[in-house]
Amino acid sequence: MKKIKARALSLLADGTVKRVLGWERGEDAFDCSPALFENEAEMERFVYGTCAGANLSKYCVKMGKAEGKTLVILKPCDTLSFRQLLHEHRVERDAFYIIGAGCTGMMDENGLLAKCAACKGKEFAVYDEIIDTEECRLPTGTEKRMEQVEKLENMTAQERFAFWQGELSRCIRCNACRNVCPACTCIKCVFDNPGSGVQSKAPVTDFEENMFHIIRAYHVAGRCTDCGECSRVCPQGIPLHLINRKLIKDMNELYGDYQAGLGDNERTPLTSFTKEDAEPGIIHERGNG
Amino acid sequence: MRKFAAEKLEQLLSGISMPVYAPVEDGGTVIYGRYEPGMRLRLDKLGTDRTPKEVLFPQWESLMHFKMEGKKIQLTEEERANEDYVLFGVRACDMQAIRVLDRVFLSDPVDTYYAARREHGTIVGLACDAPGKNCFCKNFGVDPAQPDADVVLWPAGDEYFCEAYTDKGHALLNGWDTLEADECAVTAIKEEIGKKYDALPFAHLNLNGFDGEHLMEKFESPQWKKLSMACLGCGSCTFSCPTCQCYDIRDYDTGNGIQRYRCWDSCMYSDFTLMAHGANRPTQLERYRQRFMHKLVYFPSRNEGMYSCVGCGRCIEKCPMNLHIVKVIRALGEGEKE
Amino acid sequence: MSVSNTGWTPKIVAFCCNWCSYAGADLAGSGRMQYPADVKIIRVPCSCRVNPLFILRAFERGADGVIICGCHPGDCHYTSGNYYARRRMTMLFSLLDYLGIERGRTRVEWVSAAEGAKFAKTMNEFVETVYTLGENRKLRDIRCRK
Amino acid sequence: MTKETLVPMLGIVTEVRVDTPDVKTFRVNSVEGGKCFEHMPGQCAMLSIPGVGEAMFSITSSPTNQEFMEFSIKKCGCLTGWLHQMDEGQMITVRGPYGNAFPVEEDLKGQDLLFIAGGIGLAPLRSVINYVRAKRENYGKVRIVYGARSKEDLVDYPEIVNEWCREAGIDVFLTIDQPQEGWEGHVGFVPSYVTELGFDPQGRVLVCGPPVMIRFTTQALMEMGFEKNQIYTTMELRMKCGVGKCGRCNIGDQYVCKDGPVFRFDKLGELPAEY
Repeated sequence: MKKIKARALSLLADGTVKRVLGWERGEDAFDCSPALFENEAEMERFVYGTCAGANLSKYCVKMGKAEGKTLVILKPCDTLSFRQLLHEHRVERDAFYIIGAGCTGMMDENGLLAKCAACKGKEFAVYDEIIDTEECRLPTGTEKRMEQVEKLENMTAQERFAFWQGELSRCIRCNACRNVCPACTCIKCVFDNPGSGVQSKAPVTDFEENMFHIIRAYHVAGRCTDCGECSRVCPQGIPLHLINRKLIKDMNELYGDYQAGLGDNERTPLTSFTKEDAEPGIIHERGNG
Repeated sequence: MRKFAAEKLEQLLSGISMPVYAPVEDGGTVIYGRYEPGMRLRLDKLGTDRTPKEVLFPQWESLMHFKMEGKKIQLTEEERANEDYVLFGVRACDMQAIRVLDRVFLSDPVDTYYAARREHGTIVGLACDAPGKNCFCKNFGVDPAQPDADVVLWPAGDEYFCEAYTDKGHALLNGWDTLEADECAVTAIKEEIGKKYDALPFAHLNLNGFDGEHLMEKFESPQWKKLSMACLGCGSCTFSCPTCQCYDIRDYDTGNGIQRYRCWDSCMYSDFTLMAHGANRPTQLERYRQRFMHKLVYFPSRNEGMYSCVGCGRCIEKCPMNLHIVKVIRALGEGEKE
Repeated sequence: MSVSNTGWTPKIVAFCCNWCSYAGADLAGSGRMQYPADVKIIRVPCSCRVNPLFILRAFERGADGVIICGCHPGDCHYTSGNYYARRRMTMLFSLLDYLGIERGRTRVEWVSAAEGAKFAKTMNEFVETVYTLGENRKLRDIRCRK
Repeated sequence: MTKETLVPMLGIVTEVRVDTPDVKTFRVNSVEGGKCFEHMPGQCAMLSIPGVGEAMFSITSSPTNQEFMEFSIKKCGCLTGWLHQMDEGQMITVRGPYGNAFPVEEDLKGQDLLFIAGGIGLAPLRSVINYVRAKRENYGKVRIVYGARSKEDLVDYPEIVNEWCREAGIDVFLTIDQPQEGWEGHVGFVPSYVTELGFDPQGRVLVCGPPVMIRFTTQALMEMGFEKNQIYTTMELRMKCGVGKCGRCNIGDQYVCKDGPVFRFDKLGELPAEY
């Protein structure tokens, strides 16, 4: 994607932007890290390609406080996160120049990323300009987004419990899922707050992992755009996005279709209501008990 | 030097009367877990998802219990480990990591919780017949072909060569049904490993200047800002690292007493040094710098040049944003070694 | 009731909103209506004050069932608190169910200040349900066991 | 010395003295009576209330005191808040002594000593001052500059006025930040008072107080001609283990709990300024 680099260089040169938030080339084809470029010399290491799996929206929260405009490269799914942050007033639109970068599905050493296998589409939710190709507009992946959630729903409660115990017991409480999440923008997380009574740094018992992951997913319910970063970064390979997707699926079914980061309404399903909402008892009537 | 047929390995492990901790699969990841006959051993896995450090220094352990009654306190210590066990299949890098932990926990005053576990374990090392692209152990004086363990195994096709180096090792090996073997075969294996290692991308990093004498120079390097920019401040590098040993001590009110426990902590966390008057490493830059400075400069400065990085490559694999120690060494160091 | 040969009785935490359900519980009490002593009531200003962490904490510390009682939809003292609570609790309980936690351990019920009898009946039912489910093992911190 | 690194011994608070509105001094004995352990001036101990927390405090009493140990503690957080609510007879856990000490038997011996303290910073120095008073023949002139926000905030005021001020060979200079009714002494910050007083750049200086005070005081001392190797200070960072293992108080290649908390200024200059 030479076009993106060239455009970034020219925006940097004419002073439209002060810095570029993009990716930096690393040791090999799959090794690239988010980085900040402030001049042409630094831009020499700029790279955009199939290794750019990381969602840069989270960095925008911090970067928005810097002086002058920041150019940020966002993939279609990343723009949803960015727009959701706009809804939440965590970033200022004026502080950023957004290049919507076309995406053909991101890879790591093991092939297409899981989040790209269930691609949500190639529309940009927010941008100043788009740089892409025809090929980038085709959806990637073949997996239906809710396929695995449905599979779990069809299990018995005991099977589900066994499945999640198996997955969550591997958690090492490194907090990568929380720290990478563009929706997790609390200044002080309840799990870091000694006064909360639930602060903990280690998976002492099974319960603590449960509690952490339930609250983590629940706290972003309605704001989670399903960007899939939580599962991508997990060093233990726990499919955390399946918890978030369950919440999304429930919200869609009970309160109408909703995609965080789309639309102009700042109200999420959990910060709004109708008088005719289903009673909580409805969960007793659905699926397997 | 002794040897035995590779197919007999599981039988040998099952025959050990003590608990055996070995690299086994746990839902897609490989951990050093309690081995039971029939489990699939993953001796092929380099940089296991969880490290053997956990056997000696678990992520969580109870230290003591308190009963509070009015103004009185009653203290009960947690019992120290007292069961012999075997830690099997430890790579040279992880073995060196255990030496690093020894430096910390066994130096005066001795940490008796760690010491008890260390004392009761017999460690069986495993030579790396196929070091991978993330390996860079030799930079830190680790020989992938010669783990510094009680017993060492060298895989060679359909057999394993083995040798015991300590009393504990001999005691273990004597119980095994092995055959006399020729030293030369192992020498050839070691040479082969050395050649494979030399062809790796990070095989020869330049560590000049990573020592106490250049402490301030490295500390003040302008590179840290760029290096740390993308750091999320998570603990995946710390918790995947075989040498990271920082811990926290906390109290938990169980409703019928107070349990004081210790758990791993990470210098990458914002509350690591937080005190009533603030934190002395307020931003991620300082915290990021602390972790790498500790491994590459502070620790060797205190420990006769022994680095607390062992080149296992786990942080290269685990960092969500691909920030890792090789990048730090290259950015701060003096280029490639000739 | 609910005392078996083992002597085990379920521990129930009931979050009751100050304006309706707590008064309902009061009415049940002053009307001498029987409901098990295993129900521990925690008064909250509104059913939407119940943070999901409260519920998880209750389970952590050994509760076997958690019930949230609030004003009937439309009757909230703060006009709309219980509408929010309704959505939140639906989502949370559905998530707990998804993680394999027994559905019967959680419940939401609308109880007005005049419904002392309903309060007693609800609690009796709920204790019964939890009793049949047995001890909460899936959501408990083992350190809190005696 | 407690043999086990992390297991504390039990102590009993035998006296609680209110020093200032936010500082109390606790007298601690072991359960059997007497002191929990011996220490040197400047060393610290980990005190804890199970369930609340554990933290490092400097031992305020002098090792020459054979009966008890004292800790002057300012209320500023969770644990200290709890400690301040304690009554006499309360058991707490104690482990230590930790860290190095002021070199009272080496470098300080035979020297004129200048103590400069601000606020609760007197706590670690009080141990040294009383040690020096007990072994008066080993040391030269003793001068003490001590400042606090107000008269009420001067820790150990009765001891200072009734004992230190009256002792021959000890000069005490007190100052408070703001003018106050009933205060006839000096008013002003410690560093400027030090400049005002003007000292011969000889002997040894021991400084402890808030970080800002330490910074400006050392500047003032340097301007007077003192060398960095004449000045000592004692530091405080977050600590958990107290034995140089948990990694928290690591600055450069030093652990404040084990290699510190007392540092000579020339040594401190070689370390990254992360304190």
